[in-house]
Amino acid sequence: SIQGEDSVETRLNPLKIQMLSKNLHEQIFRGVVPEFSEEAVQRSISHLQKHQLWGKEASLLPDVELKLPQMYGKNIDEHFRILAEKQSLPYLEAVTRLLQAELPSMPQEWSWEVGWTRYGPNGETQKVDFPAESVLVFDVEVCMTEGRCPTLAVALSPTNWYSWCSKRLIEERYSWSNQLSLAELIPLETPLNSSRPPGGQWKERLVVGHNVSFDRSHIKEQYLLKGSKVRFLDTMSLHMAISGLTGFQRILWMANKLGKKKGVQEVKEHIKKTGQKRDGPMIGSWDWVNISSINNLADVHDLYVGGPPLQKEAREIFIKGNMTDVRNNFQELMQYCALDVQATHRVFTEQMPLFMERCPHPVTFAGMLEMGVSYLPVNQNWGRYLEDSQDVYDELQREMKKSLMTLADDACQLLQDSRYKEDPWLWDLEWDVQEFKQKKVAASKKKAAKKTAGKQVSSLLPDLDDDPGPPSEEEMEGSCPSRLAVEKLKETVTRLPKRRQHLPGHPGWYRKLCEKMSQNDGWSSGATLISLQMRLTPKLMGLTWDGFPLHYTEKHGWGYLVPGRKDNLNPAGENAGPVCPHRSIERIYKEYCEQNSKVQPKSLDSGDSDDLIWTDSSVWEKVEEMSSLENVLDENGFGSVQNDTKRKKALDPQFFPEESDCHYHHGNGPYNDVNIPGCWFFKLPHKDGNHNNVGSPFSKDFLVKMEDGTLRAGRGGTNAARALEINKMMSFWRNAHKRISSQMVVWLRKGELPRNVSRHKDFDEEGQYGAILPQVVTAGTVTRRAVEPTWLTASNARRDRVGSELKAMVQVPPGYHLVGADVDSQELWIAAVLGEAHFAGMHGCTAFGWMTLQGKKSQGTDLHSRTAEAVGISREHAKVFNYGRIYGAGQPFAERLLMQFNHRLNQTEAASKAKQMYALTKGIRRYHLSEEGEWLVNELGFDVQREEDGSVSLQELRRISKVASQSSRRKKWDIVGKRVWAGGTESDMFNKLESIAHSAQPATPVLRCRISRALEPKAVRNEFITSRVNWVVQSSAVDYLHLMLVAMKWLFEEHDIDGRFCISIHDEVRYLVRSEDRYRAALALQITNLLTRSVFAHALGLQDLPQSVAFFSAVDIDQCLRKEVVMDCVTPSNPTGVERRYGLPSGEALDIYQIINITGGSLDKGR
Amino acid sequence: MWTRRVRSCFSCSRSCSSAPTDRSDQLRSFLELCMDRHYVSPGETNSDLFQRGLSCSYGPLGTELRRNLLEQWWHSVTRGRGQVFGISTLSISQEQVGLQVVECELVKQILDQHKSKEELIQEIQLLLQRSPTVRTNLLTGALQQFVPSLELVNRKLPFGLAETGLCFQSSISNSCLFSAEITQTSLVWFCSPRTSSQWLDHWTRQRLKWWKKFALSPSDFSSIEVPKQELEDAASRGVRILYNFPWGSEALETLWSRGNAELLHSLSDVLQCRDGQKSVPHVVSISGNMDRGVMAFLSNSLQQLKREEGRQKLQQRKVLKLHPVLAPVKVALNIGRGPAVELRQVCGGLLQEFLEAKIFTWPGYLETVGLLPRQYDEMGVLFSVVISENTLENGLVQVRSRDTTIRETMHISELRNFLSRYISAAENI
Amino acid sequence: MWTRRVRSCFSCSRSCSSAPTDRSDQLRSFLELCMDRHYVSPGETNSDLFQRGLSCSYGPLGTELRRNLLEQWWHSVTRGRGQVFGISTLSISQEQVGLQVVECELVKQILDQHKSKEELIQEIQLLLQRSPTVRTNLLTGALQQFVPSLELVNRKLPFGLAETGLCFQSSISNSCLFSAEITQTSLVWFCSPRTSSQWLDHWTRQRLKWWKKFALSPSDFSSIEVPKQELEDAASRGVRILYNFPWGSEALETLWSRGNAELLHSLSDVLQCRDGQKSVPHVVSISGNMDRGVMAFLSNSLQQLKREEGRQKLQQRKVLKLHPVLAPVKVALNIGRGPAVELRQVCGGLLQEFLEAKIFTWPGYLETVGLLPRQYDEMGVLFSVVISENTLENGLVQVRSRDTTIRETMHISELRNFLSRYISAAENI
Repeated sequence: SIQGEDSVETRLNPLKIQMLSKNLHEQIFRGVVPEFSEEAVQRSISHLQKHQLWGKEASLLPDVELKLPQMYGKNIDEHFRILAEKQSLPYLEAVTRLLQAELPSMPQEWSWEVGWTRYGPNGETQKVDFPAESVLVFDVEVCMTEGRCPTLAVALSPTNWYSWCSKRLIEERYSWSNQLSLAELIPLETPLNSSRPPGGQWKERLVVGHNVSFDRSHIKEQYLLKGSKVRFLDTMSLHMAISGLTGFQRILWMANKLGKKKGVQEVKEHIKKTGQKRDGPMIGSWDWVNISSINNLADVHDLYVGGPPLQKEAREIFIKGNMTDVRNNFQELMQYCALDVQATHRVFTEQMPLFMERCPHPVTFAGMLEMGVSYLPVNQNWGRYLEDSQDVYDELQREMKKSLMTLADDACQLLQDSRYKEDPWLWDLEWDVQEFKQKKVAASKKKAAKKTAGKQVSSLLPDLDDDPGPPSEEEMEGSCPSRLAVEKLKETVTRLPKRRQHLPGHPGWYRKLCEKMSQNDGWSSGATLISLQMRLTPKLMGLTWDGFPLHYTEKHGWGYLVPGRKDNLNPAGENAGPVCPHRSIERIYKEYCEQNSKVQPKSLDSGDSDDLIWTDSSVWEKVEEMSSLENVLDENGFGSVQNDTKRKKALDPQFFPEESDCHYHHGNGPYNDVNIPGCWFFKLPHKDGNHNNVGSPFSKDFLVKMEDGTLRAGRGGTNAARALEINKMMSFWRNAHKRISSQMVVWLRKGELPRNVSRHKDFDEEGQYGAILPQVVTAGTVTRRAVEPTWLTASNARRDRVGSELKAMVQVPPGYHLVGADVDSQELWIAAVLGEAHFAGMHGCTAFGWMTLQGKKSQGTDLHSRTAEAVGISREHAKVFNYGRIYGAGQPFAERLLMQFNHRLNQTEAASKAKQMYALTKGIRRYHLSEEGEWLVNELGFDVQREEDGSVSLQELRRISKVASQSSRRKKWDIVGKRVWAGGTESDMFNKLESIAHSAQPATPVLRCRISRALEPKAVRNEFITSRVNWVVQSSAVDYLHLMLVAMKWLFEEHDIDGRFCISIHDEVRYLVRSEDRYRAALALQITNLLTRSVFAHALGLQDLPQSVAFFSAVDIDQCLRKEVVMDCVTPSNPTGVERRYGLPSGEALDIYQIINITGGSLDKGR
Repeated sequence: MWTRRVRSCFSCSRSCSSAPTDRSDQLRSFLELCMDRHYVSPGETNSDLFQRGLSCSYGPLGTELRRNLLEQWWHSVTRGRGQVFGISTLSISQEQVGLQVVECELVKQILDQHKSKEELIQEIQLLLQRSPTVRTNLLTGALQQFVPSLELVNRKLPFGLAETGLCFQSSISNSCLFSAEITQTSLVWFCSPRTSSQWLDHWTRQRLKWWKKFALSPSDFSSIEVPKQELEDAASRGVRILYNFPWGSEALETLWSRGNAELLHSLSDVLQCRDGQKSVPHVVSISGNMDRGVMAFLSNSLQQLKREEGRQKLQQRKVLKLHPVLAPVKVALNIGRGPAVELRQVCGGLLQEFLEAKIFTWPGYLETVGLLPRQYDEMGVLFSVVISENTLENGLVQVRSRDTTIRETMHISELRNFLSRYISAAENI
Repeated sequence: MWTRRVRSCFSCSRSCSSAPTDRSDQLRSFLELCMDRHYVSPGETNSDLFQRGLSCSYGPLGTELRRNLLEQWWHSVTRGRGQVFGISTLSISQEQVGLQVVECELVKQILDQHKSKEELIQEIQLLLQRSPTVRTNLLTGALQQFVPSLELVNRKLPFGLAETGLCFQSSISNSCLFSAEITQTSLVWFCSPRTSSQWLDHWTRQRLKWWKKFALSPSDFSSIEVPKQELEDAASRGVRILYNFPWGSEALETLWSRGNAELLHSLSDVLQCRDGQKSVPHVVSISGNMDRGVMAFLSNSLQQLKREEGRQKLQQRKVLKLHPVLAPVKVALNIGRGPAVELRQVCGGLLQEFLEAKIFTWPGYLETVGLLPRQYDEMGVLFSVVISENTLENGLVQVRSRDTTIRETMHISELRNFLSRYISAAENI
């Protein structure tokens, strides 16, 4: 099935890029042969030549010959439409039923009974196993303080109301197990004590709810490994798709809603946080505020339905109250829950038509349904993981505390002879000690101390006469006089004050670190209250920044002292307070210099520190934060460009007048309002810009600086260094343990597992098998990306992070495998193919596209290597820049990032590097003249220098503008029309993205999903451009995912592959598949990718697909969730790796050729 | 005006950059400290034994430190879980391998009997056959206790047998037999084959945690998997708990997952007629060298703080910052200014009080054993109390802390309670 | 109505009127009890060792009892006075007398070498010369520590060195070497010649008092002067502390006033050129056999109460009324009626609490080790606690006392405090 290089199958496009093999192309594109104009080919070649990419060798891939399953429709788009319609038909019917129903009236009185109760039209009640209708609006309430067991629920079908009460609500018992069983969850399809539906048939049913994934996690059948065909529609996700807000918009929206006063403050805070100056973004258009809302049900209801606002006060009882409170307010709370259900129904009724109109492609609907049923299998190792991680974490915490306590103890020694006065860090702590207080008594007469006899004559042997012999019997029996003496002295305790002084002999700062000794058992000795976050900790550690001791000021936060300042060496200050020992500081720095001259300075760009490998979402967060500033700069055109630099100069401390500057050290400062004799004060650099204060030198952003030795502990030896290391190790678990340990795990009994599991040879009677249902909001952001706080943001296992093996704890039950893959550089390819369609309609016609398709890391022709080389940074860093740019980040972002990666870079250097990078990639802005402009030029007879496409440069524009304003009384001419990018590798891509973003109705190019109403130009005019540009790529990536889900479901059903959707994390999908079907599932996944990419190509009119992106580079077949099938996920809490500890061998990572080899290229069972 | 420029620079003795000679200097100074401060008895052979992680003759402080360490080990192992039972087996047995104990006189008798060579050989062989052997490990004894212990736990797994005691080693150097003894700890854990690897991990973590608990810088203790090629016969996996001495890492405790071969062997008589093979549990053995443990904690807790005084005088403060629970001497009683007889009487009373509360007290007030603060620091004494004139007047004493060097005033009636709580609080951190 | 005539007859197993067969019955039943209740490991050789006052293989309870006994000895000797220092010496030394440790392989090598008889004899003698010896007492080691200890006390007398450890014995029976080990305690007291006899009396009194402190019937412990003809070489006086076993009296501890001859000998290198003889202190040595001590307390505390049930059935209640401080298990936790899972959870919590307070607790609530009250009595468990349904409701537990057999109701929150105080109160009586 694999053909040689010069087979008839091999196809190259005019740019010598290998396309799909002939057989595949015919099957997918149905004989449509792409045609290219000579002009387009020439344009492409010269563009590639300009960027030194033309003529680079590219090796050919073996061709793939594969018989694809029978496809439907005239073309591949129709094929997908038909699949999706078929898959969602029963659910759409259910939707229709719900929309058309005349709802029954809400019961007045709710039934106090365990399980489901159905309410008839006349208020009669009937106990039922579960609601039988095929569509329900559903809401679950949980009494949060009593565990995660559902407390009560209300459901509404087109014909009836239902209520559900848990056993724990109705029956009072002293204690309940903290482990949930299936029987305690809400049944929707099966009777009590059964895990099979009546009649053995699972039915297609639809459940609608607001944030329905939360409700889903309390439904019994959802935890079963297979069976349920219930699907969920989330009114919150529908809202996001129709009218969602970006993060920044949400803040503005809240501000607007909360009213001027409070709102303004919030905006200010936000602006402060994002590092903008007071004249930050002027939000010009507020229209969008009225056609959107934040996500909670009350506000969504208000937006779509209107009328009186929803009452949410009762909710507090579920959050703060206990079960007794719930019991006491039962009717009221049922009513509350029912009203939510009613509101959800109304919202849904309004949303559905809007959604169908705005996301018309059936694949979107079908994909969202599939996304809503994620399922993570776990076993007894989950508990072990939680225990081990917490255990190791506690251990490290103790160790860190111990190191810090030792540092504090050691520092106490400086009290002797007031040596602290000469300490470069500790001189300004409180060193006062208290006098021991006692009630006054008349002094007793002093007795003359008898001098003891002179020293014994030293001899080897003892003096025998010293031995007084044993005590007499009386001495032994009678009460000892010395005991009496002590008892007598103890009586003087009455002279002590009632309240004892707290460590009066210790320095003030130390006193504050110690617990007061009290009668209770919890007391512990020493400086136990110390923590890393305290201000004195960096000082106790003797931290230095490039050799300068750290110093804290209220006004500027953390910085460091640079010795050598002469203008404030004022001897008068002796009494005023602690005096800075600037000579000690000098000595410290001198030593540092001596040491460093011996050692070669380390490379400034410390490279692959993986703290810089950000997740997509974190890069985007950053971009979004910064873009609110850039919007204004970039999009307000040439006018503000000059202003901007001026403003920057004025505000940035870098541009402080030179005279107070320190001659030998350059950094963020000096801040001469910090008046420390003999020293300049410089601030530590901040990731969001240098005007921000650093609150703690131990924050995540400084980890890199510790690793490269910029920030280091000056003393305390191993203690301080170890504390820093531990801090790093604990970071993951500290942030995540609450979320992770509160994951709701439901364990299944043997009878509740499929027989192929319980009868599998590896089934362990003493083991535990269960599942976690991650609460995925299927469209949680404005780009319709899914959102979930634990699993979708989980990082990969890292050797030095406790608990970071989280993902690998998702482990298959016996007889199953996880089959999945990452879409290779998904976003880059989407962006590239958009640009290619725009430029010459050919794969690989833009430099950016060519690098994405053909670039080789080994030849340095891939995107990241190119950027790295051009700017002189590491490839890892370049990656961040590249993604950032594609997410819409502008030059200032790059500048800041550059300085963050290398703090020794000054602003001018960073700016020039960023500029260079952007000119190379994004290109230069050029302008098309508006009609008015053209008229003006014509009128003035102005000779304009234009490019081929008629665009003019910024300088030219300024010239025209200048001339225009001189020769006319009118102050402002609107001479600029379209703005374009030119000259860079990515210019055409950005032009395409911007043209979509600026169009009247921006929609994704493939599935034609429209952007949220709150971002349409109609509502926001020219604002939030970064978000809109970003949306084009991100939202298309969501289309990609939906297409994959639909294709996979089709192939699984068509070819009887026993498996289910498990989870999708960004560009990664995972399926839980019966082991015997795993290779067929892998083939299905490969075919899915082929078809999905083909849909993209088809939709963009390319009618062809490059071979290099047609298939996943590898499909992972594994027994747990992890980045690479060979990763052992060694962490401090899993020191021996998953193979040894949990018995998980490496999985297989198979490319298309291997899979075809194994399956013979056939999806059919029992080949 | 009183001026003195002082610069202090905290630097740990374990800094990695030190040259080899530095290291041997360090070692020598460390050993000297141990001998001077009564941890180890003086003598080159003795300190040589100590340094090699073998039992040596300990001074009063070393004896107490080892006692405390063994006590903590015992407590943590037997009291940590319900299913560990302490046992005590014999150190001599009748097996004819390894080190045999021979009555010197008997051999001499044989040699003196003027018999033929053959007779001689025969008699000596007979003697050897009848002579008992000293144990080299605690495992064998524990395996023999497996059957009687089964009744104790009603035949349910898992359970463990703990023991501490002397074991003997021999090594031949220069054709001279070099025999040595080691204070060993042993936990032999019986579990199902399925869980034995998990138990190995569990115990590794528990043991490492225990070592770290008492350490000044816990990161010097680590665990490492025994490489495949170094595995002992029966063992399928092994883990060593190491201490990173200034002169290199050495194993303090070794954990083996031993399978059930040895247990099967020791059960051979019992099992003969049963199909027992399958149900014989797997054995995880954990054996520690507490003599080396003593050395590790001494080495770990030695802090050398350099400080430069004004006139280029380099002073070094050595402190043995032993964990309060391990520190042999918790408090020293000293007298300051004042009427010696009366002060000594008060001290005697306090001493009695402390000893009854099981607080090991150094009677520094006896002129025979009184020491300087520096010396107490080197001994690792937690607090030194000074009873003076002032005490006689108003019951106030000066209490100097080893760790902070700060002198705090306290009332005599509150001393014992403070010390007890200080020590028990330290135990719980 | 429930009627039962119970007659209890307190009769000590050591009633003097019993016939010899009675005695051996008694002895057998005593040994069986020790083995059944996990004091001594089963096996005839083992119980034989035990009976002869030698170290044997102990079960968990015996191990704990001996630990407690040694701990008490150590505390009373080292903490009673300021001037006793604990030491720890080696159990093997290079002296060529008594029991030698020989590497089996080396002897075999020599025998295999086909040399002449003379060579053979020579080589074996050489081997013996180079082989180390195991100690038979702790005295020798202590004498060697005399000089280093002098510095500790600033050369002031009197002072003492205390040590516990294994010593080895050999006896030849049927021309077969029989080796045995003994857990010894040793206090070596250095004093002036003038006071040595006084010190001997003093220590005799102290030691006897100590033994009696923990006895159920103290009169079985006594001291006796060693007859002149039995005095060891150097000793001028000796005293034995005896326990009156049912089968006769045996010595638990022996005190010797040894003069200074041995010390002089061990100081010979140091003293050579000085006129030291006169100022060498006298030595009082006190050495005890704690294996026999264990047996003495077990025997002493066994109470056999006969009771006649209605129909002439003769039942015997055996109680091991060990002193609360010595009793290995202080409390047993059991479950009564009620939901087992929850009750077990409560027990687990209590167990943790007790263990942390260092109260040895028997986890009887685990079905694996649950026992009857009778069995707990035979084990000498002070209290057995029953957690039941009732506890879940209102926190009340049933506490049965070994000594009174009465069940008292107590609140769960007060248990630990009650136990701790009960034990420490017993310590101070």
